[in-house]
Amino acid sequence: MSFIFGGKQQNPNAVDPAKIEMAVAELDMITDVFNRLVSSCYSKCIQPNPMSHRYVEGDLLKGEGVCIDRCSAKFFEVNKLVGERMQTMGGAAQAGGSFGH
Amino acid sequence: MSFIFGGKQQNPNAVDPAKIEMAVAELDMITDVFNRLVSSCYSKCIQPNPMSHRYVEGDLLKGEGVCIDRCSAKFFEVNKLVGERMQTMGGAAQAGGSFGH
Amino acid sequence: MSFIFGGKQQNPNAVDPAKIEMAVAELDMITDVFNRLVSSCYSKCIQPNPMSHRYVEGDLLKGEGVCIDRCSAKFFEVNKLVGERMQTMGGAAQAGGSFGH
Amino acid sequence: MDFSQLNGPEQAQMTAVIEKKQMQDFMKLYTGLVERCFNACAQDFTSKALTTNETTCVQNCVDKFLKHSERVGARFGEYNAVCLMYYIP
Amino acid sequence: MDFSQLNGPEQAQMTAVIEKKQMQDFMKLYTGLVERCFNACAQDFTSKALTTNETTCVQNCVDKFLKHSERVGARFGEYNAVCLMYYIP
Amino acid sequence: MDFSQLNGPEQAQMTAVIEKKQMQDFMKLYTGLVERCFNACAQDFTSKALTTNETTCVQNCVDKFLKHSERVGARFGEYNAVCLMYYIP
Repeated sequence: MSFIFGGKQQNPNAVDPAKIEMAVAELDMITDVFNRLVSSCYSKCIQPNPMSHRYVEGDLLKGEGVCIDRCSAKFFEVNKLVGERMQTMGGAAQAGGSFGH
Repeated sequence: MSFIFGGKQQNPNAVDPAKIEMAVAELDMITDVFNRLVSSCYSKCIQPNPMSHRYVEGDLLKGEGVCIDRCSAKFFEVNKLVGERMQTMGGAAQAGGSFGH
Repeated sequence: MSFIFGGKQQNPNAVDPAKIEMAVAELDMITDVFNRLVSSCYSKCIQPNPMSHRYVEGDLLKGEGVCIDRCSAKFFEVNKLVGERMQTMGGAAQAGGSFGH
Repeated sequence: MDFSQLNGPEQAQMTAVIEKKQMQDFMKLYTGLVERCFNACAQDFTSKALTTNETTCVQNCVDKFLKHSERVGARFGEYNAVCLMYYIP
Repeated sequence: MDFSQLNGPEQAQMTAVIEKKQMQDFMKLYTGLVERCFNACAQDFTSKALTTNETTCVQNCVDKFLKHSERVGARFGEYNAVCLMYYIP
Repeated sequence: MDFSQLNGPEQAQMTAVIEKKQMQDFMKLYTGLVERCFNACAQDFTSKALTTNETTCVQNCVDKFLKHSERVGARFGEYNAVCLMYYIP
């Protein structure tokens, strides 16, 4: 009788592809932000001079750990700031796809 | 009667997965070229010295704008040249996948 | 009668999506390693000084060829070493995904 | 991009693909800008908060990059995409 | 990540997606570490074999990067993911 | 790559996957070469057209990179792929 009551749109057990797609996009973005954060703070805190860095020890030095915490905090601030700025600039989405396809 | 006249191969409303795949590949490539163009001309015209660049203003300077136009034109020429050269070299496709899987 | 003898699990002609997924992941990884190898040894052997490199000839110099062979051999050793080290460190998998989603 | 060779249902499917891709491109533009402007502007790690200079730098960095992208996009549009495709061996 | 809006079958599908993604992320971490530590440590191309110094350097490089990732991951976890999403225009 | 554990239909599916991947890899090689050789060779932005020196540089850059890839590919082929896989933790 489910074809009378409820129907597809309300079916609590139907998979909504649009919802899955949004959740996957969100997950991809979180992973992307995390990977960029890791790599940015690595450049800032662990190897400010990649040419001279030869990894003489495998532990984080105390100063490196403190730097990572501050670097992460600043990265989150920049993340917020960039989001706000892109909204202000408006039409930012088009900037990335404005060559007419 | 569509199984008698027309058939799958001629059906003007059937989706041909191969055509979709080619169109998606073309789209991916155009986006890829555009992103590489943006990032290359940014390095060439906006921040020739990334270390000293602190973004004192948000507008494009006149010289930067002119540089972007010339840089884009050169990038398209290189794009054409690389395509021609890869054809000349022949078997270029194998170079990227010649380790025998 | 196949629903009596054999059944789905043993069907020698059924596609097992998990096996395909593993094979695709393996293929992706091999391609990824190859691309990183190409680009790393290019930096080490062909253009140690990218700023001064203007490509005055299109052939590999003898010294460059020898360097590529040694560079590849070292890259494979590092590949092995990193795998071993990640196992020793244990829980390495979590390091890449430990922010709780 | 020439979709005239595609029939109705194929064009509909491509439209869905393009919409999905635009969302992904936008997200990549966004996270890429965060990384680019963070790397260019965040220099002082003696405190957790952005300094005034760093904040201004990030805002200018975003503005400048988007204006740059827009101008490159205009040149890219002029350059016929088909032309680009023509040279793939 | 808030999955409470998803129903049972949707959550099951997301779990499968996450598992697949974790495998891919792990492989990318692995190949990325190989590249990073090779580039930082391999300096001498007068022989095919890694020198003792290079071997030690690679081991320290792996250890340090994983510890770095772990610490960044801790900070990232504290920073509410929802907060991050909030600012997407 | 050892496909002996796959049955007929699975091998057919993998062949299709590999063909698609080869096309993608080729396109990535192509666009990557454009970027690499443009960045290395285009230096003069006082005109729109490539100079003779820049043109020669791009051609040599392409030739050299493809020969480099080929030689690395030969070494990679010798190094048994299974061996590579063996060390994934």
